[in-house]
Amino acid sequence: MSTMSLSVGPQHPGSGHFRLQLKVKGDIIVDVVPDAGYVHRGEEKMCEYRNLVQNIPHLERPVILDSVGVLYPYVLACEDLLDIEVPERAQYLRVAMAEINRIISHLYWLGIYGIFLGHSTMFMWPMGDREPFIDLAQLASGARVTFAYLVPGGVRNDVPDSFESQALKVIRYFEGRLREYDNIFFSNPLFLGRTKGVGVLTKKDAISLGAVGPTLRGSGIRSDVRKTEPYDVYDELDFDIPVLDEGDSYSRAMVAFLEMKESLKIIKQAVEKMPKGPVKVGMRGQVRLPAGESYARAEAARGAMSYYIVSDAGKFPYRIKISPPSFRNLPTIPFLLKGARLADMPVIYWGINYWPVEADR
Amino acid sequence: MIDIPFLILSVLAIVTAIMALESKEIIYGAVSLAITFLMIAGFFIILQVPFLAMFQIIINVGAVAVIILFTVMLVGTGTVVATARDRKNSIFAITVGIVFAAGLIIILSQWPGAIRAVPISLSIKEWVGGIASMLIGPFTPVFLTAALLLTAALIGALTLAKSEGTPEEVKDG
Amino acid sequence: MSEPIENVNDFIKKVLEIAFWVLIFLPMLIFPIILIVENYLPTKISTLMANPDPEMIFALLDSDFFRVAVFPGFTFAAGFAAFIGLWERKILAKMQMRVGPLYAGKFEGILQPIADLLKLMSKEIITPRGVDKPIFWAVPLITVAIAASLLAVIPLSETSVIARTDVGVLIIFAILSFFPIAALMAGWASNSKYPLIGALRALHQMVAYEIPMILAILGVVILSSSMNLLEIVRIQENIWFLFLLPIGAVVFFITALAELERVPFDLPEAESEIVTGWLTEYSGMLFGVILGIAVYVKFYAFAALFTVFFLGGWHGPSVIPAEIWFILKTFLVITLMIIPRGVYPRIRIDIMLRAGWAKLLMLSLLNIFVALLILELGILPVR
Amino acid sequence: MAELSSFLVLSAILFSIGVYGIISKKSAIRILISIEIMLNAVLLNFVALSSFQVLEPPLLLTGQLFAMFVITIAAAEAAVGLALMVTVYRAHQSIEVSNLKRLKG
Repeated sequence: MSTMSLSVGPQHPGSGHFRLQLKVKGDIIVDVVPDAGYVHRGEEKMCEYRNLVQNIPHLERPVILDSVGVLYPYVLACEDLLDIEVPERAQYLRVAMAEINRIISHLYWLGIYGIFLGHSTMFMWPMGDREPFIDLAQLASGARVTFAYLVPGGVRNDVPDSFESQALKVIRYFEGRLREYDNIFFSNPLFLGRTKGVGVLTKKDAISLGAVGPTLRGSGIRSDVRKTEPYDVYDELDFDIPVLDEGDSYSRAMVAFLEMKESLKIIKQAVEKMPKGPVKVGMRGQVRLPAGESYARAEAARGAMSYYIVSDAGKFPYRIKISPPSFRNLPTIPFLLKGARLADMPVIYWGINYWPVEADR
Repeated sequence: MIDIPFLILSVLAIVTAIMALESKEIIYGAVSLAITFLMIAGFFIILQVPFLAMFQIIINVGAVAVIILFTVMLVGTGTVVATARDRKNSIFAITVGIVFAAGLIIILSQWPGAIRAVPISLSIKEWVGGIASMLIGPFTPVFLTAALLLTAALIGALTLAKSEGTPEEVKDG
Repeated sequence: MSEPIENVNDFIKKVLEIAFWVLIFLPMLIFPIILIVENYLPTKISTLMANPDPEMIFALLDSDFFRVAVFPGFTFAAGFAAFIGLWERKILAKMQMRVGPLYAGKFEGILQPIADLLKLMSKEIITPRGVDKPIFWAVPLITVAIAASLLAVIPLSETSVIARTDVGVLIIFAILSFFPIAALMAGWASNSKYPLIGALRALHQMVAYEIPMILAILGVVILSSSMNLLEIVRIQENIWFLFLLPIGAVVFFITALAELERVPFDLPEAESEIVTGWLTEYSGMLFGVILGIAVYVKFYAFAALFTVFFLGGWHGPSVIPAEIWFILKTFLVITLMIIPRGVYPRIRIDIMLRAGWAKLLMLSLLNIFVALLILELGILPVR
Repeated sequence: MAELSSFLVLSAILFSIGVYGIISKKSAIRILISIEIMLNAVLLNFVALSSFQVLEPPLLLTGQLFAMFVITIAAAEAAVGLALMVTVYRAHQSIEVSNLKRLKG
């Protein structure tokens, strides 16, 4: 039988704004060419015409699901460049918001993963359970999707007093829901049959392909920026990094699932430990940047994300380089798809949690 | 004396049989063949053997026509372009077919048994009982041979058409 | 001549306008013709409307035409199918903590099927370039015809049945063998890759699951020693075959899900892999005819067959009529068939084929042995 | 019901169509279709002959029994033939019988 070439995307329901040129032989994929770049919008170039604070609203656009995660390394890099010390309350708030956003992002991913496996309940439940967390973030920032909450030197505004009790209520609710997710999806025999042993990424391959985030941790490598290079107050909080050794789609999904539990623990500690005080170091007017360069790394929802800022002491940064986790995970997709079955394509593709907009920037 | 359902069915059967061979797209040929099978099943109902008619539909329409369609899709032959030699060949074939048909019709219409024959009709119980007692009685060896033949054909077809193998083998080349 | 229809209001206005003119012209043209023709007929149709003759109405209710077209036949099944569509959405919504259809109709979106129908009718039917037009247009009609012909042999009660035939079970399998052809033809005629892959998957699935299904029903046929569906129901008066042949019931249930292409066996329509499978290129009312009528009529037919084979058909305490018992049982089966859609993800084709050829085939053979054992022990009254 | 001879004539015509197809067609699938048409003509003949009182009671249904055998064996033959065709197509990228010269001795 001869090979047939299939174009999955950008209008295919099985991919995002992204195209996979597949060559299938029977039911088996023999060749894959990923075709990214459909939603490239020149974020890095745009940064060169705006000052540090003006950059915030558009920098979170590529990953509106994970807006705190994508801004975190940026504000860390800015603070490094400007040499600012962030108040402690702001650090706790940032951590809490980052974890809330990690859960929002993981739930969105879980919903899409569910519907792409044909499990419509697993699409509706996470989408519905995002709501309490979105409400929580709205309580803090005033926005529902793009919070623009982190600014260089702290957070944009303080949270109302009801934030702590609200957060604890949401955490209690969601802990119960996670058990139900486990019952209906993660222990479902058909889910196990479809994901166990599918798309195995060994430890060696994961390192040589440069995978990050849950993809890396699903292959048995204990690598998380929050633990390895703790920023803000992460080193004062007690949490664990879930790591699974199998490296298949199941372990990648499970790592993300367990991460949500850990995020709940972090949010709980952060809101309880949070001291009173200012939440921002004032930065009045246009800040003239000092000449120099800075680099910062943080753990966004999809993995380690880093920013590199070069300044020539002008009003605007000279160059900003963004390294998003989706782009770093992109090489694993063709590697895993080659030799897989066509039916496993959505499992592998969405198991990697590739977000085309983030990768294209 | 020829009645109307028989006439309609026979005209349809002959037309679809010719279309099965002469249609430009081979897939139309396969679909026409399925309709021919269906018409034959219709004759069985006229002959009051509904059991056999359903058997014919299940196996010939549901299996034979489907695997022919399936093979056409796998193999994917395009439209046929006739050459001069083909035309000569087909004139020869038409002559042979007509001579054959004329001979058969003359022989059959001269056969005295056909004119004297009277139709019989059996209830389903008698029919099934009769077939069953023959299968278990005098025709047991035929039955077993047919079963063995089917098994052999199944194994043979699977061996012939076995595809490239497991994903790992395909990946390695 | 007329301005283009832009929204639903315009559409309804247009329909009302046409209805107005028809009502104006009908008395002027049609009624005189009817009155003239009537003189040559044995009965007066026009007087029948004003002064109905009860005997004629009963004769109509008892006629074959009424059976085929209305009650156990197509209109009933299509109405039931439309209701199944709504019921499925409501059940799924409840499982997923949503409300489901809510606004069409005053109560719980009860008119949603009509709203869906109007929406699909007002959509454009796109015939893509390169499709094989005769086959492309024939497939929806063929699919509906096949699905509707399944209804002919299903007995709702001792009297409400279209065809009383001695080969009912065989007729069902003969009709089922047409569905792969329809799917293959649709996949080929669409001239697109995803429909072709979907059609091939549908073929694999239907062929692999037809054999366990036939063997599961063979147990029922052995026990009732008849292929007549009426006879099969009659023999279950005291004990349902569900209790005698539980393995057969399970196998039939699973294979029915596979034949219906329902979750978890919806691989031919797996939208994340192959768009909508063999339905990809269909749009507007053609899609509506296949999905809305053919698929759901088939769904009803399979649930009814499960009722006939395993749930004792119309039998039940005679407090309520036999037809109602049958409909209630069918409804229960339909609900059971909907629930997997909220619980299971889609299965993969190799797992499905292995399960079909190895496990279900073994189970259905076991089922036949159970049936033979019951026959040997003489649990059922021998006729 | 129609007479026996009309069934026999019809099956003769169908059989001749099959003969014509076998002689004139080059594509292996068409030849297989011709064989199927011929088999069905024979089938019709068997069933027609046994539905009329031609044989005596013990062997009355022999024709129909043979029809059942013919149907099953036709299915087996089609399966093997088409499997062969797929194999040949993989090797030669063609299923025209005149191209299969390598099969000659």
